[in-house]
Amino acid sequence: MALKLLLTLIIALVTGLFFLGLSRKMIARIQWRYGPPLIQPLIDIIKLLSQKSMTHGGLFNFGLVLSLAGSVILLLFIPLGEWCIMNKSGGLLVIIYLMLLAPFGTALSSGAAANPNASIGISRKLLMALAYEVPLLLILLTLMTYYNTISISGIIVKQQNAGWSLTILPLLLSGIAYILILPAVLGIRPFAIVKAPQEIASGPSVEYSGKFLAFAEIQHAFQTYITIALFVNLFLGGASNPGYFFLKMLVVFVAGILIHTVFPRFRIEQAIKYLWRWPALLALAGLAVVVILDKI
Amino acid sequence: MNLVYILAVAFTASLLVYLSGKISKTLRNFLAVLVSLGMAASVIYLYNHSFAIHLSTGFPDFPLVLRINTLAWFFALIISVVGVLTVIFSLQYIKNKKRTDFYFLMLLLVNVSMLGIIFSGDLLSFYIFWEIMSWSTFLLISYNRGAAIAAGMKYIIMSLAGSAAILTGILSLYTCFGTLIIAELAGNLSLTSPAYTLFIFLLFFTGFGIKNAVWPFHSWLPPAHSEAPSPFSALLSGTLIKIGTYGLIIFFYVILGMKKFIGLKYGFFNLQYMLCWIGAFTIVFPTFIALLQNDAKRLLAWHSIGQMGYIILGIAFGTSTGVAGGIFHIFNHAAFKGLLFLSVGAVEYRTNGVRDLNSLGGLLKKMPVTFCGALIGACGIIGMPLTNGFVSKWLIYKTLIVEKYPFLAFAALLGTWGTILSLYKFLHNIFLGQLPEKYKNIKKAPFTMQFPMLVFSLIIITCGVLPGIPLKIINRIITSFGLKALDISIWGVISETGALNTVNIFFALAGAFFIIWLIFKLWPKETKIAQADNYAAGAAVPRDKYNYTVNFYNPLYRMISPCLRDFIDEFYIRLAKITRSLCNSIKLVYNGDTGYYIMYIILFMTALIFIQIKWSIW
Amino acid sequence: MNHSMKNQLLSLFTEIQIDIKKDNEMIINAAKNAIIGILSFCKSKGYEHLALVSCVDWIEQKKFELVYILSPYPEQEPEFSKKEKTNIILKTRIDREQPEIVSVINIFKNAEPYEREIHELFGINFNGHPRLTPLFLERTYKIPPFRKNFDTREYVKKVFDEIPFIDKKEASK
Amino acid sequence: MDRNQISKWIKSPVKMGHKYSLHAVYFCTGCGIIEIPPSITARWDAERFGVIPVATSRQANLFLITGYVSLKTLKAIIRTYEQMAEPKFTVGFGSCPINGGMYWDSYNTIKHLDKYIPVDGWIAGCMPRPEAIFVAVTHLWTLIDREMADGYKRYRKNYKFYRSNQEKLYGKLEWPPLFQKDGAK
Repeated sequence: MALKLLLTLIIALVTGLFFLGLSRKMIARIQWRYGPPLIQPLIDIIKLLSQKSMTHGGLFNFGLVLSLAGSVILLLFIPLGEWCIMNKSGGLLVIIYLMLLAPFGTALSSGAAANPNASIGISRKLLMALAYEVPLLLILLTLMTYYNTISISGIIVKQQNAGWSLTILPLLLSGIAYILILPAVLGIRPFAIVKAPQEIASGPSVEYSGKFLAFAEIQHAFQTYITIALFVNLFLGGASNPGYFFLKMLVVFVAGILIHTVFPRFRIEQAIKYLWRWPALLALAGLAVVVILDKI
Repeated sequence: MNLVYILAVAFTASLLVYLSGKISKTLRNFLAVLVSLGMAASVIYLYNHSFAIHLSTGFPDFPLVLRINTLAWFFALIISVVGVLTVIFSLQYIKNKKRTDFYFLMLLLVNVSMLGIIFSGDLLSFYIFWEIMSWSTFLLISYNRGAAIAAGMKYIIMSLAGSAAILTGILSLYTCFGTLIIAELAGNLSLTSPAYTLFIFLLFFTGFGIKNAVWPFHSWLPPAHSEAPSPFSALLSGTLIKIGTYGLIIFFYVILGMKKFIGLKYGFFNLQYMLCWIGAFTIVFPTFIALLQNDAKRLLAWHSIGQMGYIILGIAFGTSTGVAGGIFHIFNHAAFKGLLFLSVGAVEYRTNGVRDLNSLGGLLKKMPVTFCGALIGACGIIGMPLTNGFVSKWLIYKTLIVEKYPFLAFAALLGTWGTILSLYKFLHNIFLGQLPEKYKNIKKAPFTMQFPMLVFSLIIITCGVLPGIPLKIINRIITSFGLKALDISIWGVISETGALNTVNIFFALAGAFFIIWLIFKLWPKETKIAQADNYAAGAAVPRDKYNYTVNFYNPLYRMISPCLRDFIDEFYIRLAKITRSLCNSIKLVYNGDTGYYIMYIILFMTALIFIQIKWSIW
Repeated sequence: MNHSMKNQLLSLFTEIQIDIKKDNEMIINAAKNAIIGILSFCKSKGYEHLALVSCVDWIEQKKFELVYILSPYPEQEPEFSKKEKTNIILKTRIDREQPEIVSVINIFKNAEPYEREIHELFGINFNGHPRLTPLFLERTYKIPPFRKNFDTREYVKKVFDEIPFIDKKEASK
Repeated sequence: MDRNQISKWIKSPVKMGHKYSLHAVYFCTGCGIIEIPPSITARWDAERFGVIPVATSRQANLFLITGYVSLKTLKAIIRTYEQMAEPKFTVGFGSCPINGGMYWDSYNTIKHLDKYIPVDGWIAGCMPRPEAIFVAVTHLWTLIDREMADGYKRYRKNYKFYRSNQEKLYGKLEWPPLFQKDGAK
């Protein structure tokens, strides 16, 4: 049990950091630059951890550790390949709830940093979360009603024999909606409003130095891993062995990065308007279809 | 030690408190705390008893019945605990205000009348105590003059309308069944015609809905909560709204009966399903209004309406987990809403009356205990795992999803995210950010204010981590309604379609937090820096202008504020205008000088004589 | 047309010399107290834009020369076509020992920063100027830096070279 | 460029970490900043050496002072330098920070930057080209290797002298001293 726990954490960290390194390399190559080595995020973390850092008090530390703990906890609930550690306590409902732990943690810690850039950053982060939560909740509810279970590994088992839920016709609408909001959940370019380095001096992490920045980077890596793993588990029928699972995640992430490099950044109103218009309507239609199908 | 003694002693004691106030303030304070503690102790003593006492009043068939069962005991516990803590909190809060004796008298009266409602076994005593509660609340809401009087007026008008509806309901029940005792009324409402049940349903729903601040009758709550003194608004939103829910529960499950209520159909409408939708709408609409408020207490008031939506949704849903979730949420909401209002009260007490979210900030360093209380309260109301809010909301969500009502579940989940945003705004604008100059030398909240907050936080955390304790009592309540009991363990719910295991989550979260905290401490020690030493692109940090809290979610405000106008409130105000103009027109006839009245009499007499001559009716 | 302007000015004001060098530049030399009159007259004539206020230090004649450059906004030009838009350059000389002049701020509001700058760098004080606080410089100077008798080399030697290097000071500790 | 020698990583990861992830403060002083954008975009990509501009001074450990330093800018430079997390390196860019450059006799610019903040590397030239930046970066690597890039240590040790120099220039400073006793925070 403890070994499996440790293994998921290490795999998640390695894949997360690999994805970040890959994204920087791909962005560079698309911009005709040579770009940093793939392990650049690791080098950054080593450097940051060896730097002295400055803190604004107890809550500043507590919030950061809470956000990282929230991401780590979320990892235990999401099945990697076929084994999922916390399978019997709460299922998808608890995942929805634990998803709010990490943003709340960073919000608390950067609020204590008493810097207006950080406050503007958090208000954008929470607004973004509210914006993409509307379609995301609808999609998760469609899945729960369609598969008639609230445990995520149950959904995977059903997908194993009925084929990917992306290919199942009634779930197509919500699948497309999920793809539309994936950049927002990942926080990549068209929706990279929270960590905008030019406008609000990298938003919530304006006062992070040294090891705080390293922890924020690790949390970002976990967050990327979780979002993509959730999508793969729910819609691409999370694979039996981890290798196959990793391949699917890679495909999804590369598509995301291609979008990331070529898009400018939305303003927060445009992002909310967009997210509440098209993906939300699609998700609503998907839910309606599933409910009607269920009633017949 | 039966109920009559409790109520009698409590009433006389509250008068005694008022009189002792004339002698010496400390004696009055001591007595007030003693009375409320006595009430709480007696309620706890009555743990497992369930008996009824018939008191014969003058009239033969109107006996005053006082009874207690697990449901009554559950509500009595909430009322007395919140009552004790608010009395302790207001000792310091009221110290330098005027008319303090009057305040304590009213506070104790409200507490006692609420207990009276819970203990009353028949509808007559229920109604008497209901009236005592209503007008004492009105006097307390309009306690600090000015805008509070208008808020109180709005409250008293709506609650009078509610009491009128309840009174007509009680009378029609009496004429129809000849008895007022709830136990006897229990079964026989189901025999009558559906039209009559709809009539009774509408009457009681409006009556209790107004006190419960359900969506169509919610508009009295925001002004009432924000104008009332903070400890009382904690009591108001902690327990007073729950009395409306108690009334609804009594009506749905006891008078109407469980089987009749589930499929309560009237022609095409399924009333129960409609009630669920009203609950769902009450969750979403006020939470998004709360998001855009700039006054701390008004923000919390709108959240009270939102959370009541969860309770209505839970109770109206009818399945055992749904009702259990709804009732458990009553207990939780009393705990964290009381805590949040007390923390605003402490901040208001220290910054003498400032609760505007745009001008506060940075009080975390000056009032750490109040901040911890507010943080735990916020986690509770959001339903963060490890707090009690999480368990009750989880129960409600599970039934909604398992019973295949996804749109209701979506409304509830959306309400949660709205709560997160607005509660973070509440925490951020008051406690985080830069400390303004004028609050530099604020002291900590006094101990009598911190103690209630600590007790509430303890309740939230223990019920969050070990929900088995309250769920055991709630199981007994559900079985008393005839529903199937939940199979619960000390740390959560065991069921095949998806169990909840809070201790599992607790150990996971505590373990992860501890490990990461260790790793965090492993690296070079971080140095603490002052608040002014902040990144400002190389420039000096401008004093007092370096704090971004003014209208925190402005982009969202610009987008959704036009469609969040409170149509119901405007409808009521228009209604009030129409009645006033109507009354003015009547004033033309009754304009007060007797000459006109004599003329009217003479005219009327002539008319009568004329009719008699013409058609000689008699 | 600017000749008509020139004749009107000559008729209105005494001790004033006007000569038009190129076709779109009219240089007016006037006395210190005539400045306000000339400026308001030109403003009424459509020269609403005070482009610049600058100062020249004639140390030999012990004079400061203040230069006001006015130019009309193209669209408000009454009768001048684009080609013949003339700029007025108004010069006046004030004594160098007590440099005093009345501020033109109530005719042209945008003169405020120019006059503050000249006050800070030349030491001329403008009566009636609301805010003569320092604008650019961090330190205080006995002789305002833009004056010709301010010896920068000597100032640098006195201020910057006095500040010791860290290594030498640390070695000597 | 010994980035991919694993043995060095294992022996001294801290030094290698600092060498191959220099996050530069995006701080524009004087005329040199026009050289930074070309050095981080396609033609002379600085990111391949791990040098990227970051938004705030807190997140940075390399401070490029690009061009002449006027008295007003020096205040901002000192404040930014003190906000950076240790270990931090500064590079004087162009001839003006070295000895005043063409503003050698100006009343408003400071002549020797290292009288006020410690400087680890210099790049001569009146606006050196982007390649010169990479020469400086590689030079900084060797300094870090040989433990000679100790600007922040000198600042901490002689903070009294630095502070007195700064006060000589400005009279009373608005921000409190960074280190109370000599060397302790």
